[in-house]
Amino acid sequence: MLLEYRELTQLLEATIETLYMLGLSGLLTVILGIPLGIMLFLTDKGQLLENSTLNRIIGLIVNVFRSIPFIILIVLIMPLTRVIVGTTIGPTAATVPLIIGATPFFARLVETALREVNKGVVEAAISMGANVFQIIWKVYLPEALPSILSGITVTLVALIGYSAMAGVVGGGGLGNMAIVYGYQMYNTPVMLSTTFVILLLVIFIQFLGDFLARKIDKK
Amino acid sequence: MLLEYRELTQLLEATIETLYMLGLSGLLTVILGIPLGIMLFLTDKGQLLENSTLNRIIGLIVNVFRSIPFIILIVLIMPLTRVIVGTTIGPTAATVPLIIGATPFFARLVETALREVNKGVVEAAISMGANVFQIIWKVYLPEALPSILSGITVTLVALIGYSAMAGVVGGGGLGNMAIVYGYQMYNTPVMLSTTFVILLLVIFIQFLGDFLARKIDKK
Amino acid sequence: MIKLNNVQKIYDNNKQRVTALKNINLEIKSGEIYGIIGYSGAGKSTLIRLINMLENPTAGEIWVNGQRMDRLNNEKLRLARQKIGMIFQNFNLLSSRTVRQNIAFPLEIAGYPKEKIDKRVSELIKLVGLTERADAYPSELSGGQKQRVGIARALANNPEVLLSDEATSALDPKTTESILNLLWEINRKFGITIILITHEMHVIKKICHRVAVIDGGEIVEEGPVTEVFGNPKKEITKEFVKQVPVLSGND
Amino acid sequence: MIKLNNVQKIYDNNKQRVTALKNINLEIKSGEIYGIIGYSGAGKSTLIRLINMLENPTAGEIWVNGQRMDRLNNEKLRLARQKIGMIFQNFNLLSSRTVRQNIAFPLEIAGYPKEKIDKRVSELIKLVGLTERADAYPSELSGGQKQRVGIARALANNPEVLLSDEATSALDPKTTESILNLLWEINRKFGITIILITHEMHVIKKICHRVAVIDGGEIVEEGPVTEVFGNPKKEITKEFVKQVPVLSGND
Amino acid sequence: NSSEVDSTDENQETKTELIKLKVGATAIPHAEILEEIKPLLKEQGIDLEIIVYQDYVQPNIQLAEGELDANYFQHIPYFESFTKERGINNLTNIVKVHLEPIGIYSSKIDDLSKLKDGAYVAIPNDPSNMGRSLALLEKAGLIKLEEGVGIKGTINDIVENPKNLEIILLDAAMLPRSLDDVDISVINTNYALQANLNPVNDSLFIEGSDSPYANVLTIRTEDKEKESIKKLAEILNSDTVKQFIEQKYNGAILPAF
Ligand SMILES: Nc1ncnc2c1ncn2[C@@H]1O[C@H](COP(=O)(O)OP(=O)(O)OP(=O)(O)O)[C@@H](O)[C@H]1O
Ligand SMILES: Nc1ncnc2c1ncn2[C@@H]1O[C@H](COP(=O)(O)OP(=O)(O)OP(=O)(O)O)[C@@H](O)[C@H]1O
Ligand SMILES: [Mg+2]
Ligand SMILES: [Mg+2]
Repeated sequence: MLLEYRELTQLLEATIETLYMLGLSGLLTVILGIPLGIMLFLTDKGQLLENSTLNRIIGLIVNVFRSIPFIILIVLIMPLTRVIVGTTIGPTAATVPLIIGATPFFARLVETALREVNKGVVEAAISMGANVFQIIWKVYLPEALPSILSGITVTLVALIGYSAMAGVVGGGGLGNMAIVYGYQMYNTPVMLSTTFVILLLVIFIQFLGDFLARKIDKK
Repeated sequence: MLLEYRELTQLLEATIETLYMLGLSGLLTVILGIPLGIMLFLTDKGQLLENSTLNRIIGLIVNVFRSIPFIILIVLIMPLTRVIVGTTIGPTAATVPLIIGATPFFARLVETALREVNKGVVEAAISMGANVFQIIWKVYLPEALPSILSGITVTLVALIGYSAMAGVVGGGGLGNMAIVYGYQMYNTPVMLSTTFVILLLVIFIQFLGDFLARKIDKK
Repeated sequence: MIKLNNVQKIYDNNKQRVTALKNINLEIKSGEIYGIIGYSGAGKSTLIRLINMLENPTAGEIWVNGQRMDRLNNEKLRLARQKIGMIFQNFNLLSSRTVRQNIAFPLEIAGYPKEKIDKRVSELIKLVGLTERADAYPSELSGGQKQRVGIARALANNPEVLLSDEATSALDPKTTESILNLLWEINRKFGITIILITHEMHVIKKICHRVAVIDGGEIVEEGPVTEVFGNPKKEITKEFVKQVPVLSGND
Repeated sequence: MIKLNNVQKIYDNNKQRVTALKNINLEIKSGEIYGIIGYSGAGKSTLIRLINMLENPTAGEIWVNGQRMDRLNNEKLRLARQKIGMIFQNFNLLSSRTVRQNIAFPLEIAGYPKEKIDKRVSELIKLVGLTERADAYPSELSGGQKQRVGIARALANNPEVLLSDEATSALDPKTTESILNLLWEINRKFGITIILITHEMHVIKKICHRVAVIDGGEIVEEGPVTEVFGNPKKEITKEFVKQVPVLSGND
Repeated sequence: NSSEVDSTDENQETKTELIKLKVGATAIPHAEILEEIKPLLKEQGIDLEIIVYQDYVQPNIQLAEGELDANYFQHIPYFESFTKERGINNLTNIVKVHLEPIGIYSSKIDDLSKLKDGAYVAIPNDPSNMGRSLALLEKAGLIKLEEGVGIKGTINDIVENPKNLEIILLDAAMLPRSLDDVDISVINTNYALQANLNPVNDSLFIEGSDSPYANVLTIRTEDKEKESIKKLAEILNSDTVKQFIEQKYNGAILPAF
């Protein structure tokens, strides 16, 4: 597995691009996905903010964005991307569809995690006169944190997969390098070395996620 | 949003292809992912079959398959696909990489679900002299079933997304139709109508998943 | 202070209808310690869960402190609940918080400043004898230790009403005694109203002013402890009183 | 039958080392009903969890029925455990199973045929008075009802040893009485060995042959109930006995 | 009108035993052209199955391995470098069908001389189009590539870039969509057409008819003499196809025979 010097610097660059896209989109996916997942869960039947209309609307939005094939999503939200980032191409622009694609997915994982929180503990908080915000912040989130962390891990890894398609809009990154320079140009060393770097990244994320989840789990 | 007659029949065909790929790959992903997830969980530290070597090996395999960009995965496992399906093109052949791509992902969700099972209940089963198989079958799986069901829902929706890339090996399907005939051919009605059908599919899957999870949850 | 008018509670989950409470009428005065006894499944827990509206009554009125609880809007209900402490039959501690943090929980909710919380929590931890286990998580505690955390938590915010669902069931006699003394003292000093479910008749004997006997979702006998225990009318009450041989002598 | 030699148990989770049991020596004969009392956190639950190896001893030997439990391989341990029933302090019922299915659980594990399971389960449900709630899920049960399911489940497979961790703490006196009678009867008829943690001294009085007092992880006093309760030597034992005014008269 | 064709197809299918040909193609214009000749082939006893690919690698591999009978998606330089790189030697291309000149477009400037220093230049990210675009940029005098890289050129092969152009790689179909975000784009004709750009009027610079990039029908060498393949090749070079290309693509795609 021998890479030319040029390919090595390209690999480094692609790694940085991937880290950049992953960091930015991961962060925003988590920031947006948690409230969305909370809303999905809390407006559901029998929950604190039960509201079937709102629940259906949020559910629909989430499903719409999960339904659109990623490339089509890129195209459809171009106007939005241009408003937010100022351009529709490049790594930063690629994060917009990444975020919009991953957030609904992550929100579903958050929803599942919250559903597992012991009902009795929530009742205890209610009986103390906690408001909804406090119940979310002091009960649901900390109690579901190990599961949410697992969800973040899974989402980050999925984002790495998605980001391979960022090449479509000039986002670059490891996945794109693997596909264009490795697969399409039939350069096996490039294909394997990029995949290897992705693997290292995945292992690192998984390790960190597992480590934190275990550390945090006091059940 | 007007489709020509030809496009309508194509849409129908693509829907059938997607349903076929989704059904086959979904079924096999669940069948393979549950034992894999169980193994991931049970060989972990402090669990029933604690075995750090095995855990690391399984974890690595899972991570490897999650690391490979999907298109590259398709190419890499072509020899395997040919052995199993007899050909590397067409919807059936496309299910092989779909399964291999989705199984590790689903296995992680299963792992997370099992981690949430009340430890006391597992202890009760242990104290009765249940063997590992019984503990899995009669405690872990039924107790984690609502979460596992949510995981299946998320995985099926993700599979629909992956299957859009099945076009690479002539798998067809809705996602591919949206990309080739909608995106590449600049046919907005096709793009929107295929996405709409995918949306209907996603909503149906989500509805069914939620319904069953709620019905089954006795906590 | 607390008044229940014709309260009814039916659990209905398709498969089976369970009438947990039927036609409950009850009045508890401010500063009273009110005992509730009854067979397992009689409806005791349901009854006290109605008082802070953890369950909605199927019919009837629930008054606490002059407020009709089942008619309050969310915000008012929340504020009303902050004045009602509750000890749960199965503890319901936050698994992600240590003993100290669990006890601080209601104080955080009520918005106390950090130093005040710390001070009050340390006080309570000492009171329930958990100083050594203050930084342990619930999963590392014994049954009785968890229960004591639950007690400390319920008392933290100096509630006006305390709902106690078998608060001493997992405690040894000595610890039970000290907890009862604690409750009794709080009641005397601060006039807190206490509603107490228990299966230990000596607990009723020791600190309750009045007692109600619930059977099959109905209050079958009710009155001052001395009266009800001294001269039980119903068969079930006699059954209970029989279990307290201490009574005849010790009171 | 059951023998503990120099058993020690330390919980060590980085932050804090808790010595739950130190140097426990104990012998319980076949067919005995053995009571364990002690303050909250003394180590009672830990002790009985060592007997069926739910906890590993940090040091010492654990013998049950002539087998060294802490040295058995998985398969043998499994078979040994099938003969040890356990009632948990916090019930540990399967939330996905109804009352009936929970009680059937150990029988399924032991591999009984369906009809036999059905018959035995119906019998047990009747025994613990849950006929009407047989198809309810644990989340729909009252505290005492859950506890009764736990009791029925522990007895289902006719164990040779029964480990009972505060099995009647959530039960009213009458139900407690009937459960105690049940245990007593099983003990007499089938010679089952019972180890019983309780905070209710009258339970010890009523059915135990011998009793051990644990304090701070050590057995401080041990012997036949009449002896220990009649002539308590240690301060702590006196403390406990004091709580049973019934004793002097009723025995 | 295609629906009518379909229904007559079915009638015929019941009568005669058809020879099946599986042909891999990319969507536009290849699959469209093949679609057009489907009825003609049917008359000759050939049932054409078109498999549409999103990807430029698989059609050759599938063909070499016998999963396909022919493919029609690539131009000669791509075919040559692909087969050479992968050591595939059982493929031949038999007929040139059409030419899709690649061109430079812009929504910001109307002449290449107005291109600013440090301008953004978008080109396709698939290797075959990338090399071709770089060659075109070289031809337009914007950059200089390393000697002899030919079609294999990548951005790494740029040796002179006097205007410090920022080259951005995009999915070919994305190029017209992001015209507003760059200064100039190198766009394949098919995508330009679909985006309502007129290659003849709107391009700032375009490949001439001397372009070596004619799209060809590729088959396995051993099938060269097969009757059905010959018929397919023949019809692809027929007047019907010529007329179809000229009418449908309005001069943006040129017949190459
Ligand atoms: N997993 C654990 N990690 C750390 N400490 C523990 C753990 N489990 C129990 N302990 C501690 O060990 C001691 C003995 O606990 P144990 O549960 O045996 O008490 P107990 O006698 O059953 O008390 P109770 O009557 O309150 O149930 C307690 O101080 C408890 O906090
Ligand atoms: N969520 C529920 N759904 C259905 N039935 C319920 C539910 N909760 C309680 N019940 C039933 O209502 C009745 C009263 O329950 P409750 O918990 O009030 O009893 P309790 O008097 O507190 O008994 P215990 O002393 O055993 O705790 C019981 O028969 C119980 O099974
Ligand atoms: Mg109760
Ligand atoms: Mg205990």
